[in-house]
Amino acid sequence: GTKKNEGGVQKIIVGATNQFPQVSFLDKDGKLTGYDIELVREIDKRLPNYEFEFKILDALPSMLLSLDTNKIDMIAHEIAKNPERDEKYLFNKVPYAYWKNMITVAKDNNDPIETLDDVKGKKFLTHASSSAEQVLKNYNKDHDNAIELVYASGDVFDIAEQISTGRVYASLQSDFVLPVIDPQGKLKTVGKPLSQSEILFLFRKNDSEGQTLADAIDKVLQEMKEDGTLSALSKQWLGQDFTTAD
Amino acid sequence: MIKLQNITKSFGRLQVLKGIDLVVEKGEVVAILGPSGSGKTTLLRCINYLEKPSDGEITIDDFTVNCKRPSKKDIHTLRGKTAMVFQQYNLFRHKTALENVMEGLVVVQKVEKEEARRRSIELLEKVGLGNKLNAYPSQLSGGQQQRVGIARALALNPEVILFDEPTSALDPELVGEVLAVIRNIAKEGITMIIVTHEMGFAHDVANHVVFMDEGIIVEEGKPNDIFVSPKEERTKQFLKRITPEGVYSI
Amino acid sequence: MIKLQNITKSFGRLQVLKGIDLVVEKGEVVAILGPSGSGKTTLLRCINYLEKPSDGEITIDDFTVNCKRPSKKDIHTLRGKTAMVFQQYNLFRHKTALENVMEGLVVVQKVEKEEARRRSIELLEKVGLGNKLNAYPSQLSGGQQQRVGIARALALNPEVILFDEPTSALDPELVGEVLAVIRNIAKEGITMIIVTHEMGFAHDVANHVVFMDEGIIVEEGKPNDIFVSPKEERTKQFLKRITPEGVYSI
Amino acid sequence: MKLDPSFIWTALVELLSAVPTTLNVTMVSILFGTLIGTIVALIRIYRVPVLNPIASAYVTVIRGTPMLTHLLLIYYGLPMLVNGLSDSFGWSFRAASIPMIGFAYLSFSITSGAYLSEVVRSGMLAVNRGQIEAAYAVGMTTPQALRRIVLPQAFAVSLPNLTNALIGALHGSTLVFSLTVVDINAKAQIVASTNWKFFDAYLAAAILYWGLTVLIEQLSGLLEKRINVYNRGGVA
Amino acid sequence: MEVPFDISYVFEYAVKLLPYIRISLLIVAGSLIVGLGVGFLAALPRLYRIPVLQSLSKLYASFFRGTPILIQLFLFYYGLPEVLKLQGIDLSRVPVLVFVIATYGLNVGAYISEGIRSAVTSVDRGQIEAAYAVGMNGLQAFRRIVLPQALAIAIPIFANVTIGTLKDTSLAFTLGVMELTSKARSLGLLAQHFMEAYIGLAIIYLMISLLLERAFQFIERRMLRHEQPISSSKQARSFKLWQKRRPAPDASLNKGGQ
Ligand SMILES: Nc1ncnc2c1ncn2[C@@H]1O[C@H](COP(=O)(O)OP(=O)(O)OP(=O)(O)O)[C@@H](O)[C@H]1O
Ligand SMILES: Nc1ncnc2c1ncn2[C@@H]1O[C@H](COP(=O)(O)OP(=O)(O)OP(=O)(O)O)[C@@H](O)[C@H]1O
Ligand SMILES: [Mg+2]
Ligand SMILES: [Mg+2]
Repeated sequence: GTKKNEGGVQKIIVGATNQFPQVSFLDKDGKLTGYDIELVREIDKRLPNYEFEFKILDALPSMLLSLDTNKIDMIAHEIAKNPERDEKYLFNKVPYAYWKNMITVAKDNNDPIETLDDVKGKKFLTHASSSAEQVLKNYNKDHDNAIELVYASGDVFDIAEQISTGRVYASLQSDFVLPVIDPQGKLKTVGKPLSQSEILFLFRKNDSEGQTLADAIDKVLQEMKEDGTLSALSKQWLGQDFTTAD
Repeated sequence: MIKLQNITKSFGRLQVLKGIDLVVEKGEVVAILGPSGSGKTTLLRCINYLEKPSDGEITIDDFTVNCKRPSKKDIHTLRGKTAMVFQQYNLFRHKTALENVMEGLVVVQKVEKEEARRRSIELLEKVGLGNKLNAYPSQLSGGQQQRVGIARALALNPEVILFDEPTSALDPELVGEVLAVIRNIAKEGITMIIVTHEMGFAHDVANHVVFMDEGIIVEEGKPNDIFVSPKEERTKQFLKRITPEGVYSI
Repeated sequence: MIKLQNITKSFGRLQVLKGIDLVVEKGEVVAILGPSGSGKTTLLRCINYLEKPSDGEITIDDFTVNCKRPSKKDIHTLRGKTAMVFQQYNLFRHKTALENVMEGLVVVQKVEKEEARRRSIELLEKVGLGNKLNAYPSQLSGGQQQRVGIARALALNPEVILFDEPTSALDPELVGEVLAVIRNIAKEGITMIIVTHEMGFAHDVANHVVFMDEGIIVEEGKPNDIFVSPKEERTKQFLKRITPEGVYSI
Repeated sequence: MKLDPSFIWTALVELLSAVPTTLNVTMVSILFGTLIGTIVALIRIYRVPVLNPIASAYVTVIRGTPMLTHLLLIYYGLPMLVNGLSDSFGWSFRAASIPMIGFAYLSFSITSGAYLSEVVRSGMLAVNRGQIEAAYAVGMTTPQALRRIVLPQAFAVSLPNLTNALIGALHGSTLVFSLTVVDINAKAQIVASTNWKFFDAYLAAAILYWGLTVLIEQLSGLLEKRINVYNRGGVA
Repeated sequence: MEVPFDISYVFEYAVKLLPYIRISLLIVAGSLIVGLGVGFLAALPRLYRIPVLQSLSKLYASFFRGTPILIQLFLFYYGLPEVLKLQGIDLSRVPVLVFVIATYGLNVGAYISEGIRSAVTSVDRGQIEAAYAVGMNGLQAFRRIVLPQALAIAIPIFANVTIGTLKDTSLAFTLGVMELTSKARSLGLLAQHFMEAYIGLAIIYLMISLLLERAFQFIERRMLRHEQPISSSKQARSFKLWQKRRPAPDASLNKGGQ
């Protein structure tokens, strides 16, 4: 579905949301910005053959559906790789962040929690189609639906509120998302990371143009890793360098 | 006995009744005539307190309401002593003929249901509708509806029945049915006040005729006096207009 | 001259008109009487083709329509020769009195607008509404509305005007206005067929009276013959019922 | 993207489990909405002093703003209010003990109440004035006249509008997902998250909503026929 | 949520939201234009009882009135291009606003077709007969007598549909259209002042709704000039508490209303 204009520059529509603070959001002046957004802009600078344009959508389901239906060409939304997604979609190869799924509970929660086995029978807040949902669903499959999933629609941005008031017990969050969704520090992470996944861009599968683009982006990302741009961006937006694996 | 004293009614600045005095003896049938807008309907509605008079006193038998400041209970008692038959029938549309007649007995007078049914059927038979007990108003002709209206009024066993042009919404051919029923009731000695345009009927049935214009009673008296030799100029004019070209000659 | 031959009309299985034959001479005024449901309205509507007769022939002057298979053009021509005054007036509610009268002239007869206005004003003045040219129907009394309806019919300059109970939707006091206007038109020699319950008026104005019952013409003749000495039993019955107890004596 | 009929079927079956939630939210909001609506309608018809302007303002504001804003305002505002009150009076009650669906009940009832007040009001005004006069004339009190004569007829007159309001509430209930309540719409998104066949899932949801709507219309049609027996003439 | 409520944010946000009224109104206006066209076309087969087309028109109205607009948005935005792609038409890069307007337009059309139908049938039959009686043909009677009156009767329906659509635009954010609601969400997110942002949003919606309502009332009064009796003495005899004026039963909860 991408089209070349006269100069041979190819236009790429990037799906993003405006609801993810520090990653993809509108700043005070109404400008779309954040880690993923600025990263794509940097890639844009380094890839003269491509021109990137953002398309704002409300949540992951819409983004996936838009990718399916050619309305966008790639998604930049802290997408974690997992086998299920890998089967249906194309990822690039060089991660621009690493996502560690940690059990996140209220700050004053002193239950001894190390693994999901310690929270059987509790309510977990999650989003449909998120990678955390996948982790939980996989666990449930092997453990007789031991964890109760509560789905948020992404409309109400109040994970911290729901956990700290005890509406739900916990949620799976990445270490670096926590300060973003919980600016007032009502939550904490416990135990060891349940999983670590690579954060990548998402493309349509079986699409040669998509493959070419992914490869080109990989090359640039590798460069950016080497010249320190990537970790600088991460520190600027996420407060820490999350761009290397443990 | 009904006694109206100085009944006055204004709508905003418009004074519609300018102090009506009227005495109706028990068992009397009074016909009220008068041009459109003269206040006939308003007077009737005041007696039943569907319209609140601005001033005056209404006495039925030994019960008196001062219209300046009546209590809710007064109004209720007054309405209990009167019954109204409307020009547009105003039957309860979602109830059958029988239910229409029973409604007041059961809900207001707390008559036992079976007893109410028995009395209602009797009344409907009296007005010739014994075969229409379970018909809804929409399934009845105008004349039949009005007869149900009359039965509903009779059921309450009121001191006085008020009729506001009971036949003027009817096709000419149905008028007869209703007038016949009223004529029969009159024979039974029930007090009635009837606003009507049917001169022949008024002449026939009424013991007393009242002619109103512009909110006052212009003239009243025996039917023969009023129809044959009215004293007031306005009465003469009116009677001439309403019986044009000798079509109605009495 | 109007000639109806064997006009028949059924609604589903119900035969409402059972072969009506009638001849009306030019300038004649015919009154049609009969009990409710006898088919008077239906007959009138058939003449104007608002109702399609099942069978029969309608002739106006030298133009004949066979009702079995009329063409669109036939219907149009027939409607051009007739005009109707409705019981419920049926004025165009979004147009003023003047526009109501002009509408047919301008749209159907393609009369020039100024000319149409001139003629319409003249007609409205004739029915006594020279001062209501720009009033909307909702701003007119029933009697005034019906007079606009008559002016609208007259404007078309038809061979015949059909009136369906033109006064029965009016308050008793307004009836006079409209009857007076019709009486005047009658004097001008326009052919008219009038369904009416106003016996006095029918007697006064009609040259010819037709009594219908159950879809047939039971009796017809001069007014005096029909009203004073009807031959048929049904006619007698009807006249007795409609003029109860000598209220209407002619 | 291709349609997958077998998945649409699977989705449809799975969505059925969310139907009770959807109907629950719908019915509760209509029931309480009718209650609120009737009270508001009476206040406005009888021009009750003080309450009348408040009732009018309520109707105007609710009808002038989207249902979503009502939901969000209740969701964010009510806890502020409840916790604020608890703090100042030293109660131990916290907004967190209000179940999520409670916010939906409250917010949707408030929304429906405004619309239904107009439905009830127009229904009552459509009842001929003569009916209440006749009721007075046989000696009924105002509450008796309202209950026995006016409201039954108003209900019959308003049935089509009530049906519309019911369907509106059914469709509006799609918003409850914002509150983590899993209705048909939410279930569609969740069902699709196993294989990302969102379109198929939405199609299944559309079929379900459509079916429910048609069912409501049919039932109301039947009811209307029964209730309106008295308006069918001609038997005599 | 412990961020205290601060009224000054309400005004700040309301002002910041103002420019986004444009997008919302654009959607409303666009879908009304589409809806009027479609609605009129869909009403005709049912008014004239054209076989087949009549059933199609019924099906169309039933579907759009029978499903939530949120679901319709998804189906059309993502489904329609796929269907058309099979016909070789590529719509995948058509701006989202076009889809939004098309979907709302079809939705509006369903309500308008019903509105037109009921308005036309409510013009009393006697008027049409009178038109025939003065010699008009069917088309003349429809155009000169029925239509002008039907339009006037339909104004309240149009008003409801318009205001209903305005409120429905609050759902367009799900497809990423930056309209009022979407903007309010991101404003609230930024400083965690959700309450203030949504109150600001409600105020803006209320203002537009009221303005639209006034405008329609004005039009209705003009078009129904002919129904206003000069002297109301006889009719005005109203039962004290039982006033004559009937509010237009409001369809807009059904018309999305979200
Ligand atoms: N469109 C129709 N469909 C079925 N039956 C009809 C229709 N129009 C009239 N009828 C029936 O035809 C019969 C004659 O009706 P019509 O209106 O011509 O009587 P009428 O003599 O004018 O009575 P009235 O004095 O009550 O006006 C009646 O039985 C009536 O029910
Ligand atoms: N509710 C009201 N508000 C204002 N004016 C009223 C009201 N009710 C009646 N009127 C006026 O009071 C006057 C008398 O009305 P009323 O109905 O009593 O006359 P009527 O003698 O019954 O006339 P008709 O013979 O036409 O029924 C009229 O001028 C009427 O317009
Ligand atoms: Mg009167
Ligand atoms: Mg007739």
